[in-house]
Formats: sequence, structure tokens, C-alpha cells
Amino acid sequence: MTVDADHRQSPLLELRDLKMHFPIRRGAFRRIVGHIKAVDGVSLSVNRGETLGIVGESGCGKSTLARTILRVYHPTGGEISYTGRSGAPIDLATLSGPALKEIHRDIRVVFQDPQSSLNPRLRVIDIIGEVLKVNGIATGSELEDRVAELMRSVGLRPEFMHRYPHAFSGGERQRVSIARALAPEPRLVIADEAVSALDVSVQAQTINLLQDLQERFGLTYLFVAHDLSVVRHISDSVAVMYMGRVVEKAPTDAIFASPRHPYTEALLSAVPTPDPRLRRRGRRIHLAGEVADPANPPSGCPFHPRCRYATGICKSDVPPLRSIATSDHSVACHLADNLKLNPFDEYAFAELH
Amino acid sequence: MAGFLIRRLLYMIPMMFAISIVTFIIIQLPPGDFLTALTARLASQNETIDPGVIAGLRERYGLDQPLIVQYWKWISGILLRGDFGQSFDWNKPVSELIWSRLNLTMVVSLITLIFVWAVAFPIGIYSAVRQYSLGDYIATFFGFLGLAIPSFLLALVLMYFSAHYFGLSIGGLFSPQYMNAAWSWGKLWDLMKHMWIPVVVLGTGATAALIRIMRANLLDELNKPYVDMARARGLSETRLLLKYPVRAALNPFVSTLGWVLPHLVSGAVVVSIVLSLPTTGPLLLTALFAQDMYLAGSIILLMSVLTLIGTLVSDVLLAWLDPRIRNG
Amino acid sequence: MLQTPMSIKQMSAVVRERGGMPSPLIEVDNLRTHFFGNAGLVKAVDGVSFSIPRGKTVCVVGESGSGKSITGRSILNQVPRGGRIVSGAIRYRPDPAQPPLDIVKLDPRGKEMRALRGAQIGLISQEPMAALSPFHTIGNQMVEVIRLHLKMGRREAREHAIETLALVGIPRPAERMESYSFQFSGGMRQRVCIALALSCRPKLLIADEPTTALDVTTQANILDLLSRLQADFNLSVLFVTHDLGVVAEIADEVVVMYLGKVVETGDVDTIFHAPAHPYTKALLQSVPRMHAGGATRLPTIDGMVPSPFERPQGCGFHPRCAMAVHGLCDREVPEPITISEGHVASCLLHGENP
Amino acid sequence: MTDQTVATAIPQPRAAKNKTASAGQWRLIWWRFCQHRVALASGVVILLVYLVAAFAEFLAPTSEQAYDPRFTYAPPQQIRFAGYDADGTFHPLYVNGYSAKIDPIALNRTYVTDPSVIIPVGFFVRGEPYRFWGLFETDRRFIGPLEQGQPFYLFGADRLGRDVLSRTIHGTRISMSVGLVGVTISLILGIFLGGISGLYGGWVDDVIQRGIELLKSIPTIPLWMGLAAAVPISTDPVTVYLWITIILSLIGWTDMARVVRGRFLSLKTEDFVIAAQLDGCSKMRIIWRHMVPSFMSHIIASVTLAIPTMILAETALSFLGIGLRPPVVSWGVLLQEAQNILAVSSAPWLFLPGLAVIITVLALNFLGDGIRDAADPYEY
Repeated sequence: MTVDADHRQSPLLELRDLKMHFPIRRGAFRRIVGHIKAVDGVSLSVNRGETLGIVGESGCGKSTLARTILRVYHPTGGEISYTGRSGAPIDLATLSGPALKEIHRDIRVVFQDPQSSLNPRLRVIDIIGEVLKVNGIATGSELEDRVAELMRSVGLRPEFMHRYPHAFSGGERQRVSIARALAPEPRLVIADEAVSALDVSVQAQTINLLQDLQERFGLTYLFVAHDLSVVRHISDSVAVMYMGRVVEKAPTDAIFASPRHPYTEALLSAVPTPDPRLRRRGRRIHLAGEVADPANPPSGCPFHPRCRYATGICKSDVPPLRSIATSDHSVACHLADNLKLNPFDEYAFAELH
Repeated sequence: MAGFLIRRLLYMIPMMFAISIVTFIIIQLPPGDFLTALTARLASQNETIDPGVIAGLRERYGLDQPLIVQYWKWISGILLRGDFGQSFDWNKPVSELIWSRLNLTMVVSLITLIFVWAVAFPIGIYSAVRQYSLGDYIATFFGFLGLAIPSFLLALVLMYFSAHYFGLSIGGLFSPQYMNAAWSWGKLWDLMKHMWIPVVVLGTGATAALIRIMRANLLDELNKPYVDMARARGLSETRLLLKYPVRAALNPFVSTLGWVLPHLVSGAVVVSIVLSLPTTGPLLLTALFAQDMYLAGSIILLMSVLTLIGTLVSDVLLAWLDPRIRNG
Repeated sequence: MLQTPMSIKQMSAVVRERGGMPSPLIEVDNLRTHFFGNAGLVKAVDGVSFSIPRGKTVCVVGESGSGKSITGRSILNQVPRGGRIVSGAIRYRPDPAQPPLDIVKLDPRGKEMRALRGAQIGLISQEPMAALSPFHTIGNQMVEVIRLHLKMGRREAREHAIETLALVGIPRPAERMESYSFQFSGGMRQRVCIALALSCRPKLLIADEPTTALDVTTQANILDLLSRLQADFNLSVLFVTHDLGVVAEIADEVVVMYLGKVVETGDVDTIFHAPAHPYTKALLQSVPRMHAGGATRLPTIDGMVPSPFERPQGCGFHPRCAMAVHGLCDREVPEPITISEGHVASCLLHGENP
Repeated sequence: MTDQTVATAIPQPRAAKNKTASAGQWRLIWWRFCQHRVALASGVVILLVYLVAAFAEFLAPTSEQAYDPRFTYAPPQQIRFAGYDADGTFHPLYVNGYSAKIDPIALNRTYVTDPSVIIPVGFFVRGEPYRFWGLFETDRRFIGPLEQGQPFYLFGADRLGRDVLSRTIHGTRISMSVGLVGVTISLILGIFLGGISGLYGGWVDDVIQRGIELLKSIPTIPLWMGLAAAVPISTDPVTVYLWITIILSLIGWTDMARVVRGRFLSLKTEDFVIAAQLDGCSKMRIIWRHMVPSFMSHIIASVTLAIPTMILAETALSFLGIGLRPPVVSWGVLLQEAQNILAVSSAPWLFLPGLAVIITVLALNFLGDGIRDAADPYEY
């Protein structure tokens, strides 16, 4: 094992009030008429060697969050504090030029769709080796050896490095993506829905591979997904997002066993479980309406129009994310202290035992 | 919808302004002016003209003034008085020369447009629905052929055939007896008899293009899930076709108006020169040769305005046809 | 335990003789739907047999390329371009007292088939946005199908359409009749699609991955809605999905498909708790569980789903099967074996004594 | 953790054949293009046309200006095989000569081919001397009468007794190169301005887009006519040629710029481009290694489809007398001869250069269509 036990508990990445607002332009002069607050004040931290799962439904801003951390976008506000190899914190939000390029060897990404994230016109060796080449890490036969080694470590045959992506299946292509992410020996890997597009059997292989690689290289994962069962399987802690904000964050077991936010509760109750004895037909929590228009969010708590517990304060005040029960369980809900919410497993236990 | 219309109209103003400047620059590009061209022409016929007279004329026409002043005179005349200036060559106001010709240009273009749509629409549908059938291949081949034949060549060939086999001359839009007659039913009928050749000649290229567009759009739509779902509700193929994909393919088809009309207006220039039609084409050509700047400039300007109006109409029609814009 | 090979046809005959179980609404018998493309022949559906009981939900589950969606479309006799039903029978028996109608024998574009579509068999699909015409109001599309099949007048059809929209939980249905598909949210759009499919009160609803494109909370609402409508109308549902969670949630019976063949059928509890086919077992194990603790390794199925052009010899699953027997599984094509009543698996290891 | 456990289940090679597996995108496009029979045949035709343009001096029986007043408006001759002349000499290949008839009323001469006159024809015969590509002097011509000075008019003769076939062959060079040069200019302008527009966006994009709209809203032919009228008549033919080509490409680039801009805009958000960015690729490397190759095939298709437009435009302008002018020979200039309907009705072979236009444009359109089909995103 390469990871030092001391380092485990120190945060590798810390987001402080991170904001990513996209202007909405209209008319001939492209005036800015409003903002889509895709990420609106997110504070999170990921510990070294751990996996933070970020879940939420479509449009909640989870992918934008991932891309903002990667600095595909320039954040509107806030801090992205990353602990560099030297141990000193670096603010990614303000980084640019060569320093940013340097950091991109440390923080890597695996995209959702291997079909579109691999350039169809390049051979696998060029795809995986690109980062090595442009950063001057390896060239020539050294590069070839390194790519072969990377392919072996993600379970691909090195002989196929001269093939093009179209000669591989979906699962294999995602392995190529993973190998590309690992090439410059990163410390943090952001998996943006990395297993969502895969078939069930291939998904399991890929999840195992990601876990094995984490063990082997001491990687830290930011795992963005909409599938709660996958997130539960792979994450050490989970952050639930709704309309650009984190509404609840806790260690995985805590969030599934005792959700403290009504949205988390509803989300958990909605997930179908592959066990007919646990079917919850008709006993789910029905969320009224749909997610509000992100260009025109409701006042107060963004979830209040759909919340069955909402009171007056929810309509007027935005609830801050605050610690509750334990120090590592935080929730953004005015009523969190008074609500008795259903954990995920309630019905399961009630019926099985 | 109203907001859309107003925005769209407002947008045309700077556009027209810019076009007038570009037009003016274009007609100023040739070295010299109308009078140097005139002197050269007279010189080639061994005639001379007194330099004093030339200087006098130059002053009278305002050709000795800076370009910006000349432009201002021209554009302010159009805007304030609807006066397009004087044609040097004809020694007449430009407006007197162009309106009747412009009207005919519009009539020819619009009739051609209707012809193009009427032919392209059904053939395009047939071609898409019976993809890879013999009929589709024939339509495709003639479509490509129509795109490949220069319109003036088609006009020449048609003229050749009618002259060679029928001994007819088919130039012009009117028979001699109606040429200068007042409008009457007889004259209208005579116009129609002459009209079909320019319409066919002018329309062939655009028809071919529109058949391809209609076919491609319809093929796109035919494979859309909502067509499949409508079929799964038990609709018959014909009813299905006409109600859903054809309706959807109508939108891009209408949007072609935006480029078909300019294409026709501009194609009409060449064709009318060949067929010696009394439209703006031949007038523009002679005006350009003679450096008759206000005449040439006004024709180009008005044709551009026609084009702008064409795109405006097509945009508005499109917005009206598309519920996403209409209700948006 | 019965251990002789037996076709579904024989089996259902046995079932019918044994105890007055009513005949199923649909019997799919040895259906083959193939695609003839430039790249070669694809046997998308290759000898599929199962039946859909009245008022029950049958889930067809499989990974991509298993032929599950094409099976659904074949029942409508509406196979996408390039494909056609090559052989087999789809016996549809709306009235148990009457002899069945073989859908395969009908002309896919003919009047008889069209009279079934929409009226007797409804379809909903994965993309509710793409499934609705963007140029016509919801009311227009609904009234059209109602008038076509139910022979109603304009006003009556409109009333009926509003009633159906209310039924699927569309608020202010009369107003929403004038709306276009893009004016609805994702979940509401799928409700509209369900209303369209059910507007003539069909006996069978084919739901082709209807919740795949939806968020999990919206999916829950739609699944509940489907269950309720099924109970209200005694509807049979053929639910095509790849999500085992959804299957467990709504299925009565399950058909597991792999490479165009049915590998196992049975009632939902049997499939989930006593699966017989190695593929079903492996598939179930490879799904991450919400109630299991994390950080354990997931059992996986080796390899990938083969390309449709290169189907393995013998049992299609043998190259990935942990239990495959060399010389048997790579040679012989497995026949369906009845494991217990209503539970059939196509695996050579169940045929003889392993 | 050992390597053994990580590499669980090395997947079987994908079912794809080895050949396809290691084939690049270009080869895949080529394979798909080859299945497109009409496009392939058109490609061959275009290749031949460009070969004719390249070897015009050698292929044409005479130079473009050679005239013979004895044979004004002589009709086309037909190549005949195996015949005996008056002396009984055998000729494998020959054409018939002409006999003149004087119209007593109009007092002009008309010619008819006279089967009794035999003009032997051969390959690689001596003709007028010329400098081949300006390199060396030669007088060999691909085909021609064995005896220099004999009438040889396979496409007939024009009003000065010039060989229409030779002139059409010489015209190929100008017409085809106008297309090529014009497209090259529009391509450079289009890629440059479209690229800037798509890559930078913002006000730069706005300015370029409005400019394109402006250019597009002026009807092309009047615009061309206005610009072409500005080209001084007195300048030498090469300058006129260049001017006309530039004028034609002024419109062409707008379409190209739109294609390039659209491609850049859609590629900018493509995952593999973002991945390359995160790999640390420089902007230039992203553009040239990742973005440009991805739309090059589309550009080639657009270029192929833009050439015929250029050719047709040149033809139209020259026909009107404001494009290329004699003594330059292009297809449009040749067709100007056919403008006089009276001349054409007695000498319809003056239309033959038009056939060259139609065949070339048709073939280019089929070719471009085929390339576009083949270049469509590959479905795996």
C-alpha cells in the first residue's frame, strides 16, 4: 500500500463557497438577462485516498461542479483549495497557464461516454500517450512501454495499442479512458458518470477496476453519478446536490441509514431495489412537481415547493449547510433537527425481519 | 410573436444601411466615372468632346465632389424624397426607369417561386417515400442535372430549339403589338404565354435543389421516433405521412425561401439578358458598362432590399409555422 | 422437478389442462426477427418464446444487443427498417373463448394490423419528447387516435381525451389539450405518452424502457402510475428494461434475454431468488445493492457482450460462463428446460445430469 | 494488490476484423466511398478532366488561337475507321473533308462533310510547335491529321474557323483552375475567419457573422457584376483572371466560414477536445491534431461541392462579357460565341463547350455527395 495512514484524514481537495454562474444572453446585443446558477455556493472536502460520491438528478449541477474543479470553466466565485505534492495548498480557482497545466497532471477525469471522449481519429497509443508526450514525461519506446503497462493495469491487451477506438467495445473503451486518466500518475481522479453508460455486467467490471486502481495507486476519487446504488457501493462519503447546492453531506452509511434532508429521503425512497421482496409500490414518497427552472429558482430553500414538510421559513430563507448529529454529517435544512425521516432500509427491515 | 416581428424589423434597418454603403463602394470601384467612360466611348468612335463641357457636366452631376458627399446626396434623396438620382446615360430620373422593370422582375421571380415549390414539393415527397426506387433515381438524376446546367445555357438551348424546329422567336415578355400597350386581359394573357420559358429556365436549378432538400428533410423526419409512435397508434401510412413528417419537413422547406428568392432574383439577371426580357437585368448590365452609377447602384440596392424582404417573409412564415417560436 | 425439454407451447398446454388457468393474452412462439443489413445478417430475435398473462406485467430484461426492444416491436408487427419477422407465431387472444389471432400472419401495413395497433396494443417508449410530434397539440394527437379507433364524434373524442389525461395525472387536462409537447416537463411528457397509448383502452401495453431517460424520483412516479392503471384496466403490460431494480419493482413474470434468445423465464420471485441460468445468476450478482455495505468487490461476468455479427457457437453465453463445460456448451444449442411450473431455463447444464 | 487481480478478465478482442480494427478514419472513409459507385465513377471523370487541363497543349489538335478562314462554321467531323482513299491507300483512321456550298441568296458559304475526301488521322502526329509546360519545345500532338494544315474539326469550327474541340480542351485549364484557385481562396478565408469566429466567439464572432449576413443579402450575380465591372479592361489577362477568381471566392468563403465555425463550435464542447485540453495540449495542438482532422473530411466534401458553383459562376460572368475576356479561353468565353441565336441555329456545335460544363459540374456534384456520405460520423 502506498498511502500513508497519516495522510488519510487530511483533505486533498476542499471547495469553499464555489460558484459557477452562466450568463443567459438574449437579443441582438446579447445582453445578459440573468444567470443560470449551475453551482451556487458549494463547500465540500475530499480526504486523501477516499471517494466522495456526488449524487443528484439531472440539472442539479453535479457535472458542472466536476468541470469547474477541473477548470474547464472559470469559476464565478469561491475557492478550490488543493493540497499539492509539496503539501502546500493551491487555489485552483485562480490558477492559469503553466501552473494549471501542471495541476492537470495531478487531477484527471474519466467522462461518461467513452464514445465521445476518445478521439476516433487517434490510435489508442496516441490517446493514452498524449498526456505523456505533451508534458514531456515519456517519448518513443519509453512511451510505448508506459502505455503498454497502463493498458495491462486496466485489463486491456497491450498488443491492441495500435488500434483505433472503434475496434473496441463500450466497456473496453471506458478502460482506455481510465488508462488515459492514470497516465501521468495522478492523485485525484474525477469520474463524471463514468459507469452510467455501460451495461450492467460491464458496469460491475468497471467499478471493480476503479476500486482496485484506487487501492493500488492510492487514488482519491470524486465520483459523480445519478445512480445511488453505485454511489453507495463505491463512496466513503456522499454529497447530495439539488439545484446547484449541496443539501446534505455525510459518510455513506450515515446518509443511507439516517438521511436528514427531505430531498435525500425522497431520493432514497425512489430507488428501485433489485429484490422483489423489497418492492415499495405505492409507498414511495411522491415529490410534487418537477425541478424548478434553474434560471428562475424559487426563493428560500430551493427544494421548498416540492417538500412535504415545508413551512414559512423555508419560503423566505435559504438554509445554510450546517453540521448535525456528528461533525461529518451536514445538512441544509431549517427543519433538520425536528424531522424524523425514513432511512433507506426501513421497509426492507420491516418486511424481511 | 409580436416582439419577434419588431426585433426582426428593427434588425433590417442597420442591415439596409450597410448594404447601401457596400453598394455605393462597389459602383465607385471602377477607375474614373461616367464622364471618363463617355469620353472613352466617344473617342473610340472618333468623336471628341470639349474638356470644358466635360468639366461643366462633372460639376452639374456633382462628380467632382468627395465620395462621402456624393453618397449623402444619393442616400438622403432616397430616404427623404424617394428620389434615386439621375441616370446620366438615359438622362432621366432613375425611378422612372426602374419601377416597371423592377415590378416585372418581382413578378417573374414570384411566379418562378410558385412553380419551383409546386414541382419540388410532390417530387421531393415521392423521392423520399420511395427511396431507392426507380422514380427516386430518376428524380435524383434530373435533380443533379438541373443543378449542373447553367441557366443561360438552358435558355439558349430552348431558344435554339424553338427557333430551329418551330421557327419561333421566344425572347422578351410581350409580343410586339402589346409591347407599349396599356394593361389589358389580352396583354396579361400574352405575358403568360411568354412567361413559361423564363420561369422554366430560372426555376430548374432551384427546383432541383429543393427536391434534394425536401427529400433529405423528409428522410430525416421519416426515421424520427414520433412517426414510428404514430404508426404504432394504427394510422395508415398515407395519413401518417401527410400529417406528421410532411408537416415537419415543411418548415425547412419554407426556410428555403430565404435563399431561393435571392437566387431567383440574381439568376433572373443573367436569364433576362439572354432572353432579352424587359426586367432589371439588361438595364443593370448596360448601366455598369456605362458607369451610370446612380442607376446601377439603385438597381443593386433595390435587389438587395428585395432579398432582405424575402428573408424577412421567410423568417416570419417560419416563426408562424413553428409552435416553438409562435408560443415561445 | 421436471427435467425434460419442453417447448412453451407444450408447457402452456399442460398448464391449461392441469388447473383452470386462463389462456394468456399473448403467446409468443419461437419468434425470429432478423435484420438484413449491408454489414451482414443480425439475428436480433432468434427463437423467442414466452407468454403474457391477462392483467399481469411481464418484464423482458437484457443488456444492450439482447433483442429485448425488437421483441416488443415484433408484437406490434412493427419492426424497424431493414428487419422483418422471419418465422414464429404471436398468438393474440383478446377473448379467451375465441380462437387466437396470429399477428405474424398479418400484413404489417395492412388494415387488420392497424386496427390492433393503438386500439388493442399500446406502445410507450424511452424518449417521451421524441415520441410526440412537436407540431401538433397533445389534444390533436389524442383526438386523432380516439376517433380513428373508437369511432367517436369530435366532441365526444375530446371529452374522452380529457378524461384520459386526467386519469394519468395531468393537472388541468382540458387546458393542457392545447399544449405542445415541449411545454411539458419530462415526467409529464411521459404521462402524456401513456395517455396516448391508453386512450383507446388497449388490452396490452408495450413499455419500451419508459423510465430510462427519467430521473429516479420521476421514474418512481411513473412506475406507480403504471401499476395503478394496470389494476384499474386489467391491463397486460410488456415492460422492456435493462434495470433489474425496475424489474423487481413491477414485474409479475420475467423473461431474461441474451443475444436474441430467452435464457430464462419465470415469476419474479423465482428469477430473483432461485435463478437457474448462470447468466441470470451472474447478472443479479453484478448489480450493486443499496442495502449492502460498500467497499466489497462486485461479482462480475467476464468479457463483453459479443458483437451481433459474431455470435458464439453453441450456447451464446458460454464464452463468458463460469460453469461452461468444454465440448458441450460450445457445441450444442440449449433447449428450454422446465425447472418447475412456470420456470423455464435454456441451459445445457440443466438438461442432463451435470 | 497484484497485477493479476487487477487485470481481471482480459476482454476478448472485439469482434471486428483485424483489418478494420487498425484502420484509421481516412481509410474507413475511403472504404465507404468505394461502395458509392456513382461517386467513384465521377471521381474518375474529374481526374480525367484535370488531366486534360494539365496536358491541354498535348491533347488539343491545335493551339487555342489557330484559325483557318477557309473553314468558318465547319460542322463536326466523325472519326472513321479503316477506309481507302482515292489512290487506294488504306487508312486505319480518317475523317472526311469538306465541300463548300455558296448560298446564292445570303451569299455565305456553308460546309458539308464530303465522304469522298479522306483525311488520314493519326496519334502522336506533328502539329504546331508549343512549349510543354514552358519546359521544352515540341510539336507532338496526341491526335491530328497526318498532314499538317488539313481540316480536322471533331467538334466543328467557330466563326473564325477555330477548332472548337481544341478550344474546349484549352478552356478546361482556365475553367477548372478558376474553380480550384477560387475554392482555395475561399477555403483559406473561410477557415481563417470561420475558425476565429468559432474559437473566440464574443464580439469577434458577432462582427464576422454580421459581415457574412451582409454579403449574403446582396444578390450574388449583381454583386459579382458590379465587382467584375470594376476590373479594368486594359489589364493583362492574368490579372483579370486573378481578379475574377477573387471576386468569385468573395461569396464562396461565407459558406465555408459557416461550416468551419459550426464545426468548431460543436467540437469545442466535445468531450475528447476537453480531454485533450486537460491532457495539457496547447491550443494549436488541440486545433491541428484534434479539431481539424475531425472536420477535414466535411471540409473536403464542402470544397468539392463549392468548385462547381465557382465554375458555373465563371461561366455565367464570362458569358455576359464581364468575366474573363478573349483572348483568354474558358468555357464561359467559348459559350459567349453561342450567344448569338442566329449563329447557333446554323452552328449548334457551338454548344459543345456547354456539355463540358455540364459533365464536369455533374461529376463534381456526385463526387461531393459521395464524399459527404462517406464522411458521415461512423457508427460503431
